Amino acid sequence: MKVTGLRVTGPGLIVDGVDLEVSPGETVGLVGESGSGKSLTARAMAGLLPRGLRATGSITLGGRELLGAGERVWRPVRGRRLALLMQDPFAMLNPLLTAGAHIAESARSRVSVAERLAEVGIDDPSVARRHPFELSGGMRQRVALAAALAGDPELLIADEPTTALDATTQHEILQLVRRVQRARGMGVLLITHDLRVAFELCDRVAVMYAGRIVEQGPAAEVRRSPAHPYTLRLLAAVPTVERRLARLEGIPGSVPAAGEVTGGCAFAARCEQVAPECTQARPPLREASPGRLTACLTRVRPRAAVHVTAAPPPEPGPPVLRVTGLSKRYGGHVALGGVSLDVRRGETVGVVGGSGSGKTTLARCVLGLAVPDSGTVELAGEGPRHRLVQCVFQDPSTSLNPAMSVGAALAEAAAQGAPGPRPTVSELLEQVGLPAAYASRRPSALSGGERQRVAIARALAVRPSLLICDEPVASLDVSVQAHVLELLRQVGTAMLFITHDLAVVRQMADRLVVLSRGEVVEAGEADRVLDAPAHDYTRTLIASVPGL
Amino acid sequence: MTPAKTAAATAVLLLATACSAGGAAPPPADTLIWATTSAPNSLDIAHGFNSASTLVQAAVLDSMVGLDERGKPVPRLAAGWTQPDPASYLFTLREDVRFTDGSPLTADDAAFSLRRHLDPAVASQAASYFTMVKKVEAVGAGQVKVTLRRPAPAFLSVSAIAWQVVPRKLAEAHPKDLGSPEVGTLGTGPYKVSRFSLTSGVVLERNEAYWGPRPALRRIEVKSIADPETLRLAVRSGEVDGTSDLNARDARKWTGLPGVKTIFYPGDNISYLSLAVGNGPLADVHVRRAIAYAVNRRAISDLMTAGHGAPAAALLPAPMLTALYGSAPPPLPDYPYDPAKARAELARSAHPGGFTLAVPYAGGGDTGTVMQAVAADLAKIGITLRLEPAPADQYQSRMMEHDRLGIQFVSLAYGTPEPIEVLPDMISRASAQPQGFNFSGYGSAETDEKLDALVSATGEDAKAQVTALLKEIAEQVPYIPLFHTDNAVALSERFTASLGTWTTDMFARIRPAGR
Amino acid sequence: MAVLTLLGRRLGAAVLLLGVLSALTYGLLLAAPGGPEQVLLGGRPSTPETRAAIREQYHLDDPFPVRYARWLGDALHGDLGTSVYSREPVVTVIADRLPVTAGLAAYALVLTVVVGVPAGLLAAMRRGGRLDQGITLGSLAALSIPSFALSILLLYGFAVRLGWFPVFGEGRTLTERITHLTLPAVALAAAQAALVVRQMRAAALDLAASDFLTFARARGLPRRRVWTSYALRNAALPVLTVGGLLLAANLTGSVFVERAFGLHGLGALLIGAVGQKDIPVVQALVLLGGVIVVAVNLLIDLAYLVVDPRVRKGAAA
Amino acid sequence: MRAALTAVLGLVALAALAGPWLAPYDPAAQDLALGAAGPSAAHWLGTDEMGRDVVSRLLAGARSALFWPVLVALFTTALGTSLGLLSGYRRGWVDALLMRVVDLAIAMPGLLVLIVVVGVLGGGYGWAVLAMAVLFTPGDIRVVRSLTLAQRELAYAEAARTLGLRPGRIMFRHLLPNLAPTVVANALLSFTGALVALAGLSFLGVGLPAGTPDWGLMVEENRQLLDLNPWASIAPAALITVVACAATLLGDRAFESMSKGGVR
Repeated sequence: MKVTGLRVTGPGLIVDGVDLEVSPGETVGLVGESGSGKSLTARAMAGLLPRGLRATGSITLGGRELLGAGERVWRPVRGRRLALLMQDPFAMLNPLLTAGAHIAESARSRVSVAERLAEVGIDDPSVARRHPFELSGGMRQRVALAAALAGDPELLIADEPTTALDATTQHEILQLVRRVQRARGMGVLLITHDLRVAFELCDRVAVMYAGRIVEQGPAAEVRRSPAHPYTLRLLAAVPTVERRLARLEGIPGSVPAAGEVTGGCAFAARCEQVAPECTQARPPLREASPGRLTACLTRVRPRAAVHVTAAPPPEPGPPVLRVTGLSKRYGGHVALGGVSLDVRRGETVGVVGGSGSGKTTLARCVLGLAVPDSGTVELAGEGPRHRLVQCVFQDPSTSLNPAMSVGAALAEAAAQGAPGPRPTVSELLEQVGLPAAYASRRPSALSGGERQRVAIARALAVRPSLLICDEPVASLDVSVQAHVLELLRQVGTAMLFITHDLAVVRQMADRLVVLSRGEVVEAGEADRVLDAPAHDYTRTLIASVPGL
Repeated sequence: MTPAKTAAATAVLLLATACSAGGAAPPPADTLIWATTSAPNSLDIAHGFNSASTLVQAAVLDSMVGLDERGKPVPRLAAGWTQPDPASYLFTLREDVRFTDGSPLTADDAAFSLRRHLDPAVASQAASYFTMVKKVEAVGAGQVKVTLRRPAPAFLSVSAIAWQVVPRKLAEAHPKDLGSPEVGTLGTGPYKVSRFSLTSGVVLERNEAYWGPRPALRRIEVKSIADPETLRLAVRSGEVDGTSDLNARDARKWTGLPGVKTIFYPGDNISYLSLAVGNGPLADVHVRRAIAYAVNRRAISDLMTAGHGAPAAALLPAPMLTALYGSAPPPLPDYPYDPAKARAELARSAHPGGFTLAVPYAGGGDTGTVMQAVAADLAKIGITLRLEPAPADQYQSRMMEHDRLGIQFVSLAYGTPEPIEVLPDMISRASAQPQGFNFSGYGSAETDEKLDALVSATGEDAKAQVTALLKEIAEQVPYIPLFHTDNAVALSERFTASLGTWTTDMFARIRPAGR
Repeated sequence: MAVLTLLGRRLGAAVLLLGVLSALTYGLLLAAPGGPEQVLLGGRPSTPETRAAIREQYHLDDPFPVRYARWLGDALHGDLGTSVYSREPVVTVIADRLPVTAGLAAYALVLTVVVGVPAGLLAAMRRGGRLDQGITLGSLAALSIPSFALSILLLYGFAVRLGWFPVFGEGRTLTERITHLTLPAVALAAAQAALVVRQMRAAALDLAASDFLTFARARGLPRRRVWTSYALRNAALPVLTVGGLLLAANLTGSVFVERAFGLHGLGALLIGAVGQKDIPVVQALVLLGGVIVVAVNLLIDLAYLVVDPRVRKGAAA
Repeated sequence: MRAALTAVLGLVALAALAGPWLAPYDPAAQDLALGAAGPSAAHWLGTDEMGRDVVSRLLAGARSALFWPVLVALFTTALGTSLGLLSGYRRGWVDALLMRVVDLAIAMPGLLVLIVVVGVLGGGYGWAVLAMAVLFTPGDIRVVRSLTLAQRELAYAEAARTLGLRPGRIMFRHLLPNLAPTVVANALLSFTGALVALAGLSFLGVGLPAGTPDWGLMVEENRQLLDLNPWASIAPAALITVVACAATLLGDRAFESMSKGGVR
């Protein structure tokens, strides 16, 4: 499949001149942060743009022009020649049809449903009779893959197929995709926001930014020597599970809309090595070396590695939180089965585990949002619980009340603090690195990272002695994630840091607690646990982290 | 296709399936489709003494006595009668009359048909008509003797309305539900019931064995259409041939209908205002007279009758006055419309400056219209009526309970030319009790005596006594007569009718045109 | 098993509902001024003996609990009493009228579905186009016009002016019945069809944006399959609910239309019976209304059980 | 079109407020001699059976046309929203109890109950409005409750609880503004429902007293005049339809515009 000069326009310009080629037997990664237009590129390639969006340019499959063709042309192409696998396994399957029906209805050849299921690693034939709601996310994604492959397509477009799954499942599905691709010799276009995933799986990688491709090349080379400053900075921002970085560096600013930067380099505003000519005309995607394309005018200067010696962890003080024998059941499901841990002043304790491990329930019990069935939660200090412990929640899109201005939210929070001098709104904003003028803004006028900063400010407003962070960066783009993590590092309050992402916890935690099915399977110094895991579960977790 | 076109296409599709039966062929000339606003609920006058029901009863059941066009009792099922003494009647039955099931009519049937109205277990709606009856017995094979408590000349007239004859066997078996759709009825009249349902209506077929003149119509269908406007549209479209349930005041809306004629004739009715003489300011006779002067009866009469009626001069239906006095009614105190006199009268009362009175009334219909007009008139002399609306049924119940009586608009229709059917209801003390019709509460031992005397009075004597009572009412003003309205019938031009005030058997008077 | 539990729960709720409804209505009717005497006396002058006899016969002097208990006892034995007005058994009175209202309700429901579903789908498919605007605006108007006003309009236009349809009544034969009920059904269906159009349009738009529909298209499924087993089947669920509720509403709520078209249905009966304090009839009607709502809800539940595996297997778990 | 319809609501509201000053005649002034007459220079939309000016009566009717439905909408929305919030936020036994009652009330055959209540108790719109409010409220409670259940699990609501804010403050200051689109849409839906239902009651003759300048009643009282002065009943029917249309549209629009930027 070959895409040339693809432009997608809706209310504004979204995708601006994408050229891409996928050959049989090749896995190409299309990487970009949210808003880069990568998903719409994928949808355009399947002829399935949402209503109201229009694509121009050229999309050819086997030499045949598809763009602008009618449904009559597209329908036989879809399924048989190309297939699209989407992100959300929970929404992708018809809730009223069985897994088997999904596969059978897409099949073009006489291969049994059971065989199709076996191909995606489902050996239990009874799965065919189940409905989507009876299957786990990973199973659904497998079924969807089987359905997508049932027409024996030559090209599979997989749009963030694993983002909604937890780390271990994600790893399994990715391995599955690779296996199937190799077995069938088909082309795969993998759309992802995660550079690590792309590098691990793909032969070639294209990096998208603000609706255009800024760099393209073999995965290994791009990884070794990025040819575009954006790629470089993006790589730098990705946390690693291997070691604790002294400094986490994000990219300042945010991704512009494609329509706003047509006249120059889209990255110019955030680029450290920006030159005047960068903003004068749009830099073409030029060949930097054979097989390497870049949209940067200059050679990328590798960044001087920042060698700040990590400050030695502060000597831990007395415990601010002590949890003993905490257990909680929801109906027949055991969320927590007797968990004990403590957090001392000045230290960050990471809690890791897959979905269903009970880590969020633990946080809720400590916060008082859930009442444990047994066990105790002791918080050091005087006063009501809300002055002792606060929380930063996961989803930046819901973490702030959309009906309240930033200032009002912070002022309200500050008023809940202990009597005595209370921080002002501008002090709080300053503490999280936001201008004081943001006080009058509504959450809808903030980016995800800024919202999460406000959420941190709100949590700090009561001056708690313990801060719980429940996946605070899971929904953020990599470049923003680094900023927020760095900010949290500097807070200095004792933290209970909950995450599924081992690379993130590596950067944050002094000590680590690994939860599985509501029980602590391993605990200890973070470095020790990650470098020399003692428990199988921990090892699986670590193995499933895509390496850089 | 545009939405409009789509809608049109859908409509056409619907029409195509539906239209086939829409314009049905006109029914045979001797079939009459009649409509009433309320369905006949019982074919027995004991439980269905209302216009829709009696309309059908009169076609199916014969009464012992009839009324001629001047309202005089004439023989019907009774071939004749004698009065052995002033307080008793001996009726001789017509011979060879049979019920429509073939069984012969007996004197026992006739006697029981009257006697049952006196039985509390039957709870007959006509019971008050026959309070003067002491004893009814069959004498021999063909005679019925009725003994009254005392002479009562009105007995014959009320018998013409309510002494319908049914088989004793049937009536005895169904004291409470004779005449219901389940039980039905059996009569000797010109028509027999071929179907009776509250929903699909009544179908009557000619009684081929009728003892009297052969009925002109072969088949009559009576349907009920509750909504007066839908009724009008049904007559207009020709789906219904006739109705008597139109208001004279709506004459304008009916007279222009193509292929339909409207017939008006004097109705035995009176519409009046009742003033509760026990209620606050209304206790003052000057107030009552002031109100009488202040109400513009002519305007209200015009509004309510649209020219098919007239302002009422006395508290009796016009036909009763005519029957009693001929064309020369006696002079009575009169209150012509005169706001100045009204104010003067009010000035002589205990409320010279006027007053405010809360007046409950029925939300819809004639009552609403009249009370609005009255309130507007009274406002001019300083009397404020605070109109308190209630649903018609509720208002009716309250009024019958004599709850919060004040100024009431009442419209009553009667069946006989006897003033005694009217006056005791209006001014006897017995009727001032709940469920009685004396809404003014006027009355004393003295008036009761006069009424009592009137029951047995005859001739000039009776005339003088009625005059005296009317005069008293006009002077004391417990009631303000407002208007009489004509009865109205709308009838397809395919039929002709000869109708009069005392017509009870309407269907017998309608025949196909041109025959 | 799931069905039995569902039935059991519904039955319990139904008994409670009917109990509350009947007690409330009975209380209301007794609390209001006046009684059935007006009807029994025919609004005529009456004798004290008659009045006393009536009060005795109808137990009008007993206190509320006694009267209600008597009614309830009879009702539980299947005896709903006799109409005060027509002196027929209540069951007969209602059975006489049910076919009219049921026919009307069913006819209206058919119109609603036949017009509403395609129109809603069409509007969603042509979203933002002129057809969509037309349908949306039309449904808005249909939703807003009171059914009685529409009845009058239809009556005057199609029955009187054009003479295509009869003005009143319900007809006897099947064809007659259909002819007679067409205009009333249209008047009754207009607002409901509008509701269904809106519902259907929204559901279809949701569907069009749903991943599973896109995924189905991405697999190159034939258009018919996408429409039937994806779009229609999923959109059917909300429409099913609305349709059921509309049917229940029609059976109890066709009052206006019945009145305007001179139909002798349950609605007209209710209005009359309430006015006449015909307590047995009102009680039976209210109970019937309750039963219909319960039954329809049950049917909807059962339909869900059939259509939606989540409910089916969820109930089993 | 939309702007026009919305303008209509404004005009009707204006008429409701300033009707008495705008009306060319006293809406109750009768001219029995004139009776029902078609439009003329003196009476733009003619007169009704009692010679009353139709325009003046329409203006006077605007007040009751808006007042009662607004009353129903306010009552329903206030009660439905508070109880829905309480039930959804508090859960537990309050929720269980309320939901039982709501289930029961929703299963009531609504129009039937309305007719029985109004037919039996009568007395203007008072009982009708109360009955309607009681019938409409459970639906609102259910909708608001389900939204509350969803909102209370969102991070901002949890954050508010973590901050130790009082439940009342969380419910009304935090959750309520985010339910606003639905609450407003519900309120307008109740308004439309009440408007049409009250007009219907008038049509059945169980609503307001005869002669009250009320749109529904005017349609009913004057429809017999279709041959003499059709405007006397067509105009109020059209007004009811247009106002209901405008309110529905406004509800749709408010919902759309307020939903933007909110947590959905």
